[in-house]
Amino acid sequence: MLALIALFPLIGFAINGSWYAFFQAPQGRTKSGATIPGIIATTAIGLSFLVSLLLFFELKGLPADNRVLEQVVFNWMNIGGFSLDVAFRLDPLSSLFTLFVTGVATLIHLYSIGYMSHDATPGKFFSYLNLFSFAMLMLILGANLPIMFLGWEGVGLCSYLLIGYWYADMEKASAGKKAFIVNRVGDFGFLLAMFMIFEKFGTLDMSQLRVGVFALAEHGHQLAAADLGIITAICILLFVGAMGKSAQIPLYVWLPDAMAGPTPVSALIHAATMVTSGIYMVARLNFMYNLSPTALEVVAIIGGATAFFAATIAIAQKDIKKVLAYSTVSQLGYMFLGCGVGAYAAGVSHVITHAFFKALLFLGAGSVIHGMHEEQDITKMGGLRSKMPKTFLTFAAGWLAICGIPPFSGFFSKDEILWQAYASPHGSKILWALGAMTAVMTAFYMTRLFYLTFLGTPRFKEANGDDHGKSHGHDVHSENKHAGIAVHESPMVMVLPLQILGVLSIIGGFIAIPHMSWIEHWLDTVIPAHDPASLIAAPSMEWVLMSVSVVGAALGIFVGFKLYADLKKAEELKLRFAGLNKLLENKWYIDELYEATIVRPIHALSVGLWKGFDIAVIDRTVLGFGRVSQWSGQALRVIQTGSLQHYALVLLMGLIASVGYLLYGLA
Amino acid sequence: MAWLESHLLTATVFFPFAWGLIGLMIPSGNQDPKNAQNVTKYWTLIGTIITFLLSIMIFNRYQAGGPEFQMAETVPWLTVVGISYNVGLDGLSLWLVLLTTFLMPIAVLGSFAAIEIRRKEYYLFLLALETGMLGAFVALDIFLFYVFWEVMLIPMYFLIGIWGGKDRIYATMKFFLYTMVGSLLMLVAIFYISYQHKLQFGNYSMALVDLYRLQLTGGGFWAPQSLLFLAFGFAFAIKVPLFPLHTWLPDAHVQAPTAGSVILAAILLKMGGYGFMRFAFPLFPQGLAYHQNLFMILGAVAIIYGAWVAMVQPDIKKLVAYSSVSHMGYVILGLFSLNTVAATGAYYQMLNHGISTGALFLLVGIIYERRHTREISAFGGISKVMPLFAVAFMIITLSAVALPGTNGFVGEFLILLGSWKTSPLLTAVAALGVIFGAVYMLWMFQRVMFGPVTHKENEDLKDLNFREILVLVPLIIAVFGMGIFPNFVFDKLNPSIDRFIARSTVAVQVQTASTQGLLMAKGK
Amino acid sequence: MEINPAFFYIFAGLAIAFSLLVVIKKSAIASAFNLVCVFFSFAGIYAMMDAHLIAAIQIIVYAGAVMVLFLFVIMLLNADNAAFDMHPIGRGKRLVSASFVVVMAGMFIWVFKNTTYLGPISNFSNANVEAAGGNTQVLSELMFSEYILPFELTSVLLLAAIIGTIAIAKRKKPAALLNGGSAAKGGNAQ
Amino acid sequence: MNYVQPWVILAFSAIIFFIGFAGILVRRNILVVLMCIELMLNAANLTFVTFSKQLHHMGGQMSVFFIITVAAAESAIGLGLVVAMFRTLRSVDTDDIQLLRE
Repeated sequence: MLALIALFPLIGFAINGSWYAFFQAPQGRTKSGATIPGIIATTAIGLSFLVSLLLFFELKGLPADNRVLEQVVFNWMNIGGFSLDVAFRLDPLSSLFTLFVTGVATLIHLYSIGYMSHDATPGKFFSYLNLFSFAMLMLILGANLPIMFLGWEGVGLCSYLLIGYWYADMEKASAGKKAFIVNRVGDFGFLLAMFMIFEKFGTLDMSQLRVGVFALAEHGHQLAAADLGIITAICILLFVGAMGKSAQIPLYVWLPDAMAGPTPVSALIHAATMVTSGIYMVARLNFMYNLSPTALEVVAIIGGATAFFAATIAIAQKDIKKVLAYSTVSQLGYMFLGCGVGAYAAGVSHVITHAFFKALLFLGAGSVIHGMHEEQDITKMGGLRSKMPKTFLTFAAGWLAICGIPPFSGFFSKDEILWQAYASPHGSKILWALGAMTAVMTAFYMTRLFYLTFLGTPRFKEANGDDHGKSHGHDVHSENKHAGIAVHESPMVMVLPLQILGVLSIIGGFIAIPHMSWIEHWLDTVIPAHDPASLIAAPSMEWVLMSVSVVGAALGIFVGFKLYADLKKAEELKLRFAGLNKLLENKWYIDELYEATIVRPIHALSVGLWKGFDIAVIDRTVLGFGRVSQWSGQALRVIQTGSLQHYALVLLMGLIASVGYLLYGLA
Repeated sequence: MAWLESHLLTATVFFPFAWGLIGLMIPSGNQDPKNAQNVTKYWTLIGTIITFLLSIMIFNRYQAGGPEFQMAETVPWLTVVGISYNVGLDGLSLWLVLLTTFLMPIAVLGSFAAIEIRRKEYYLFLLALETGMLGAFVALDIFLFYVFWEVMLIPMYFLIGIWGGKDRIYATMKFFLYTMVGSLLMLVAIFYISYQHKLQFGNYSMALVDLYRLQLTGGGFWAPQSLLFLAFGFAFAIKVPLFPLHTWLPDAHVQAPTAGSVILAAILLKMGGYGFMRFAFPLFPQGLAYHQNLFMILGAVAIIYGAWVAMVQPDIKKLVAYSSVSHMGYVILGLFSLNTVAATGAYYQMLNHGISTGALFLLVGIIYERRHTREISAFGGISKVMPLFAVAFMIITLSAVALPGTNGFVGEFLILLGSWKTSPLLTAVAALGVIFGAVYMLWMFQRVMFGPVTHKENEDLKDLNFREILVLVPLIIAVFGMGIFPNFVFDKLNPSIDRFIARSTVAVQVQTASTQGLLMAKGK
Repeated sequence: MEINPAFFYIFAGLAIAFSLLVVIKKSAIASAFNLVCVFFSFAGIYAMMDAHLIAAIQIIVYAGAVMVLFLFVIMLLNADNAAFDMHPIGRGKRLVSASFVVVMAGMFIWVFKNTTYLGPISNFSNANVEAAGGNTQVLSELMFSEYILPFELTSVLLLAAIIGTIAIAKRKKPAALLNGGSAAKGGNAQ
Repeated sequence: MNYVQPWVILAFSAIIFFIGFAGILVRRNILVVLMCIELMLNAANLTFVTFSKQLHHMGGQMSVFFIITVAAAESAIGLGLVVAMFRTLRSVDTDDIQLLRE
């Protein structure tokens, strides 16, 4: 039963993939529309959503302290002293993840039917989407680390394939490659962590590992220093993996570039599901992180720093998807901040609410892009409220959710993280301040995005003579020399998922209301909640902080409205801080920095090794040996006269020598 | 049939060559060079398939829990110096035999279109090569092994020298020079240990089971064990090829015809790893212990070095060749880690490398037949014109970068998992290869497959035809099959690996035992 | 050995003298005739040693067949040809060669002289051979019983020699005639 | 001394043998070289016969028989080669056969 969750998308992939590869891809074959492959793919993932739902209720029916479903599919590897099963395990945490992943994925699959309707190869697209879902579910359900790693790399692969989906554009292909390689850097950490775990605990199964870790901790109440060191190293290495997958400093660089993929992909993979797998992993292995304060500190600091840093970049971006991408990086930072201060449940609930509202925002952005005919620059939008009313409304819900306005979903989860950052034993005021500042900035840049896109006046030329659009079309320097854009609302199949996600963004937060959080309760067996007594701040502070963050969010929104209501003022402001603006617009030049310090030197070194060592040293040495034997051959050639008599004479001499030697011995 | 039952190995080994000789007598028929000797290629294909079926019979008869060497045959040959025709099979041989017989039909089918001159000779050499390789894998007499080892060289020499590319003579000479130097040292070592056997047991013997009992003095660089290990290791390391003895490989690969590259990469390189496992390790455990670190370091360096140099190659085939250096570095690292997990991984990695690199060379061959160039810069956007080709290439690329679910992952994962136990530092260095492996493979893939079609010649390339699909499909099935069900291999491999590890790690005990023996002898 | 020393020394002296002449004579024909004389001397010695069959074969095969073959070839190649007008190699080389040869021969003779006596290892004593019908009969019987396989193999050897000689010495026809029209066309095309 | 000692016969055959050898060394005419080979073969034959008599064993004389056969075959082939050589090189000089050198 458990395997079915992952199996359905795999079947969908097999059908769509083989149909595409053998009947659509070859030259001269007819291409299919998006509808049929889309329905196949959506059905597949929808079925696995249903199964997850069923299993969720089955799990719920079990006694609270024994909520685990397991299935061993087959033995994967078995060699002396090492055995590995392909096994799945459903516990409250993974059940939660399967639910929201399959749910959101179903919606996005549905949405893609509309979005990809004009695409040339929808069959390929949907097969990739299904493959991704399969890999993601493997990641979530895997009972041991290698199976998780299989999903981990699998989602990386699908991310690569889907980012580079329009491969004819070299930049998009490069973005895909970059994503894969940066992820591989993270995987390097994950691999090493697995080796260390195996070396230390002799198992890679997560429940056995948990037992092993607890045994270690209980043994002498206090961890031995060596054990602590190993656990810290394991945790940090695992976190390196999470950095790659979940786009944290310093490995976040691939995520903004990943926006080259189709928008549903950005929504599904690069906002809702894949990028949260790092948080999933940390939450999953919380029993280890809890033992190592150092590792937790690293997680929290990197999370907080990423949240802040990415938010600064998001402020200056023009591309609607880039803004959302940096916002995703920033929100992921939040989640790690939550995990890092030990509030895993808060992190996880933020994962879920974020999945709702960020998927919504991306899909909304996709709807805008679709409606605007592939225009992504927000400075060339504006006033879409009237053109795309449904998109506008749902987008607004997402906007309010991410800004953290109560009672929208983002508020609850974000606030819990901020409170824990302040009050948890692992927290500190600095972390809280980072988070709070980020919250203000988030509200600001999201408002900027929202305003520039939907409010104000259109800054593009419209196709059908709407005088409203025309009269303002030229005074904001629209460089669109083309006939103009016939903005249209998206079809039903795209709007429906938006609406569902909109509703979820509004009410989704209620699963995580502080102090009566359902989610915390549900995860209790996997993630033991903090003892309230261990908090280092007075409970009354919670209300203070909550109001501070709400006020902050409101402030951000207010400034945003104020600033972008008059674009000239915004431009002036931009000019006044031209240097800073340039820095932010170019993302702090981090990409260039990596290029100069890592990519180029390695490339140069490689060329040097090839030409300077392989060819110049090794080859020359070998050929030198060859030349020596050639020379000696030339020297010996003098003896080889070719004359019969000479040979016979030499033969005779040899005979005399050898016979003479023997006779000398005799005599 | 009864004869076949009792001489299955001999029959399998010599069948291809005999079949090839019979094939020589088939009249060429048509004089038109394009159609001439068409029969030969089908004849050869059938022969290799029959060999494969024979090896399936071997597979069925091999019992994992049975005695060490099964289906053994011994015929005295040169009894004076203890040489005999002695073949037999254990798990280590079994899978390499299967790999060989599995890849040969594919290599033959893959060269149907590429070889237009001297077809008869070409296919005869292929079959002779198969006999040589199979013989080397099942030989249990160290001299017999040497004979087959050298026999392999000759057809390969001609395959590259006659049907190769522009600089084929240079490449063949280099190939020959390297391998001959290595194998001569090995020959000397073989005679030495045979002589030692006479000293210790009273008669010359080259049979492996006898030689395993030898007690050679070890400890220190100048001790016989160490020197013998180096002599053997040198020959095998050249074959693997281990950094820094690898430079023959890129040239040989680039110049060889497609099937030659496939066999060279997929099977001949395995001869090195196999040699280590069969001879160098169990015979000289103390020598091994002495040189373990050196070889592990070289293996780790090879991984990174191969990956880096592969990254900047302008020629696809050269890139794949350097990637072989990198991949075989893993094998060395795994073998020299000397534990069951890593050794199994290393062995598995040899099979993987055979499948995935063989497939890569076939793919390069396919595109070379269409465009007659292998420069990466001559391509771009091929994915659009050859979608099926792109799919196949993608799958094989993923196997080469060891994505979980493909065969490559199982090997690399086990190697690194095991070698961590021996040397965490080197494992960490080697694991960097995971990153760089992705860099060079994906970068190459991107430059060849993605982007707009920049060259006019590429616009109307034909996608895979039926024959090419037939060539690639078994390999793709193997990629996933071996990635998902590695136990299929492990089940018949584990006992042999355990024996191998047990023999190779007795170093310390043997040393004490032999010194004790010496002391007792002196006491008397 | 019951050989009359006088006859033996005569034959031996003749043989040595004629063989020296074989080496020294400038003309190939002269060498050939001297060689015939050497063969006859040898036949005499064989006969004295009771090796009658060998003596007969020596005369028939060597002095008869082989020498005729030599003479045929010399005449076929036309011994008057300038190509035959050859001198021995230079004096220095001749001296070196001769000295080495003399040393070697001296060694051999020394060995033969000092070798220990080898007793009979079989029962073909003179008396036994005589009783069994004489040298020729014994030898012939052995030839068709114990040595039948090598004996038959000599026929294969001779056959091979015949074919080989024909193949080597046959005058090559022009390639075009030999391979037929199609190959000639192919050759032109290349 | 009414009979010849075996070592004398053997010494005699050695002398003939080395006269033949000397001929090979000093003569450039390939025909003469071939004749010298025949000389050496005869010397060997004599040795065989001598030992056959000495050891009371017929194997020696059988060997002579076979050697004569081989010698006949050899001279036939050798002379064939000479003819072929003369045809291509217009010479029977051993110094002209130096193709091995390159």
